[in-house]
Amino acid sequence: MDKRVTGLAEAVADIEDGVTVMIGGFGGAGSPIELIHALLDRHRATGHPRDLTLVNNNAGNGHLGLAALIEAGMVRKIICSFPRSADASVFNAAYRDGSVELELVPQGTLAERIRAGGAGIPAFYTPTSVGTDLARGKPVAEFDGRRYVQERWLKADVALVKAELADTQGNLTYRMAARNFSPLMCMAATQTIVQARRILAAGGIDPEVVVTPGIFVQKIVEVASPVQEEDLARAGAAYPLEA
Amino acid sequence: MDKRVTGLAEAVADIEDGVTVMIGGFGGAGSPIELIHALLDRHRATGHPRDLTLVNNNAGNGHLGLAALIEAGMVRKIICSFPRSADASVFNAAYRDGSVELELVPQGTLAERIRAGGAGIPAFYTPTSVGTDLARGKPVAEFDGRRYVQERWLKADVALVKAELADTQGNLTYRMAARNFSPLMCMAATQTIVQARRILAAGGIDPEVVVTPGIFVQKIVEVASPVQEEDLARAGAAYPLEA
Amino acid sequence: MDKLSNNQIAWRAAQDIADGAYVNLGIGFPEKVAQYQPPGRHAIFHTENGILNFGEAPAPGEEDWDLINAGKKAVTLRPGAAFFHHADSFAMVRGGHLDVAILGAYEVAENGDLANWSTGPKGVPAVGGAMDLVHGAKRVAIITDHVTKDGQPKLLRRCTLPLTGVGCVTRVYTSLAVIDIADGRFMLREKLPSLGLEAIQRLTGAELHRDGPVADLIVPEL
Amino acid sequence: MDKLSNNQIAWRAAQDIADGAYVNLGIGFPEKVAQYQPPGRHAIFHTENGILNFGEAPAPGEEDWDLINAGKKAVTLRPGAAFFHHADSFAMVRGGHLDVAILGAYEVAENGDLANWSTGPKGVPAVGGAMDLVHGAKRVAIITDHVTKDGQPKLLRRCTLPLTGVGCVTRVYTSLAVIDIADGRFMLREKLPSLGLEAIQRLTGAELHRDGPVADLIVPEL
Repeated sequence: MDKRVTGLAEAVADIEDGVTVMIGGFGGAGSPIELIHALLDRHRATGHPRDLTLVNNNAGNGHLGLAALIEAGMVRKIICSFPRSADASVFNAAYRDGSVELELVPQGTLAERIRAGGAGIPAFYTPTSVGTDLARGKPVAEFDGRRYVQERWLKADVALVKAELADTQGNLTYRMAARNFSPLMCMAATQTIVQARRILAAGGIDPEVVVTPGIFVQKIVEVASPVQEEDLARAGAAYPLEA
Repeated sequence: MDKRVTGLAEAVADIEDGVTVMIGGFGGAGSPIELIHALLDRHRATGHPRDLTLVNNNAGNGHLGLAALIEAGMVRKIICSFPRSADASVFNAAYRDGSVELELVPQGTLAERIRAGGAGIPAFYTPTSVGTDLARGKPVAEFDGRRYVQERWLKADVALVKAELADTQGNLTYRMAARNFSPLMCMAATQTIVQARRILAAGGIDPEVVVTPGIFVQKIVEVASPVQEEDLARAGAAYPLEA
Repeated sequence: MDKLSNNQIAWRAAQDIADGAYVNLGIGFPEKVAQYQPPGRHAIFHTENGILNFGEAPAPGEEDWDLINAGKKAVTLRPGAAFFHHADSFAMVRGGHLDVAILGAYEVAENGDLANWSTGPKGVPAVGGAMDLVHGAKRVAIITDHVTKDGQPKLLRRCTLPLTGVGCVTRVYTSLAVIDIADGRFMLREKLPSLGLEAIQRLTGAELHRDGPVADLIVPEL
Repeated sequence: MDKLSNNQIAWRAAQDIADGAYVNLGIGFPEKVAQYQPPGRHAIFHTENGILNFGEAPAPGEEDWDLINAGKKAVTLRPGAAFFHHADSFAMVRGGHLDVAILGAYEVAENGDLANWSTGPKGVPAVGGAMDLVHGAKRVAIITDHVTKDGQPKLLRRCTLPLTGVGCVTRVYTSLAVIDIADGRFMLREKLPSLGLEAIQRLTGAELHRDGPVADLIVPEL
């Protein structure tokens, strides 16, 4: 079972309007910028997809990646923990004019909700946010004399993820702190689309060091020299990138 | 911070009567047989610890490891998913005469309860066991039209775990399917005691391939040539082993 | 009476597993299904104790007891294998990532209920991963003799033994027939050509329905 | 008025971190605490985005933007570091495995409530990992100026801003004092020698209690 697709355009070709898309990364680390920009290219050519709900820790920086998706008008809602960044002007404007809805989730709760979505756990209790505005409207229960908030799983139609190594079966490794939310998002999405720096034959990754087993991955595309979003941002680049 | 202790006896010296002990392993794979037998040695010498609650997938095989703990009268209760084994006669007898209590937990629920204990999640919902005898007395709730059982976290005072490599800070790797419950138990126990085939200096394990980060580990002892419980059992060995 | 051997039942079940499918086989009899994959198809087998893409048993004497399946039998690895801990393993199960789980049964009911873990209050109970698998895999199929050793039906209106799962089974491969469960009814899809409809109905504890022709259940000698 | 610099507050907080402690430092000002570990002590620093045992910033030009902390600043690794995903990272946080989290504050109340994530409904809200940390770490300590830029107390009877956590703070290191929170009261432990009790009480929005001598808060020039 070879999960490779031939290119970035094919990788993102069947993402539909209105779907929920989880996007790996914490700031620039792990941001699958080539996949995101392929989605932007498709939108420029076809007007689709749009009305997306994005799930990420952040809400974009400068005029790249997530921020460029918002700027292109493709995004209806963002679920994240920290919409601030070095330059969050695109999100801030969209939030203020009401064109993008924000669901703010504590970072650990966001991670656990995504894991729960992948693990078939529809709800769990956490001490996080008890007694705060972010717990408003959520069930609260007491266990062993302490109060906890009930949180629901979070699933997605699609995950876009940046890996370091992949094999043809979809087993993945990541690079340093670029791992962050990606292994969880692979679990929680119906269709996980991965850009990997290198795709190896099955067996090319030691079974002991696989971080994401292939069962959680549907499509892989090789991006041999990925750019780092942070480098792009610091260089003042904006989507579309100069060729 | 060097977490090494000098020997097996020291490693298990402060396990008290009445505590809950999680023991890694699935059958023989991952069974920390040297740590368990050190605990048995201590009990032979001192009469302690006793009244233990054990958490493991199984309930012992032959007259080794878990089975030997039961046979020595050290065990009050076992929480497991599958008390059957090639020779479960020790557990079966203790269960039938009522000297050992059994809490039977579906295997995935057992794993998730232990993870929840380690992750600060006091309760979660699972579809597993809905409508069965094992859900009796547990709260049931409906999410998105489907019924789920509420399960509680499981924590322990002590975990006994067999690792392949450790470093002095307690970072661990495992060997093949000997991994099983051990990384979860390391998270869920107040005191995690590890036997490792080799203990390396800090930095001796690639940060990318650490399975259990050292924060979950309190004591490490090197057992350079561990025996495999399955090999012992097939050889008909019993505790105490011939020297 | 004419009936399929366990190998033949396993063979029939194997024909419905697609290339690349992620599959969990229950311990014991269901493990046989792995041997009968059609040529050119490669399912990826999952075992609860933390391996994806394991292969057949090693040669005698070559066993490594750290490399075992859920039945604690020695296995080997295939290219692309991965190890993971039990919580991740059951995330795969419970999270709906397995395409199919094939399990044995004491009883299956027309409402999809399954009893396969306990024969009642005497004896020592043991459940393993069965209750997780039946509510996790996208498709839960059963392989079983059509009747008990005493000739009593195992396919029933309602289970009499303690349940493993509620409304979870969608297909049953028996020694006599292939039967789907849909809308609370047994739908007969295939039967041994040598067996009449009444004969098979007599050996079944609930009504067998049809919504089209019943195909011949034809399997090779095994 | 005499007061500690941020570096000095960070130094004081660092003195209470034991050798081998697992520590999370909030982004911004609290990151300074790492620089002031007493000689011979080595805390192990955790960052929410999946690193344990990271070290100081690399030399300019040596940054690797896949190796960053929660504040998205470039860091380095120390021997014994480990990478892990976000769910494991917050298992460490929520599961009580961190010995101490040191955070900044807009307001701290005598009941241990903390407000440090939102200045109210205008502006774009952002929470990050703060709400997880305050109910996860074994000890939650705050470093802060004793008063706002406008000279208003930050230590209050009750927080007025949206809460980050309820009853979670146990010690506050300010520019003027070290104050414990116990049984719903501020307990003054240390204060600048140059400052009288009344002076510090005037700058505090709730009663300062004492259950023994108040030590001099003495820190080096930094």
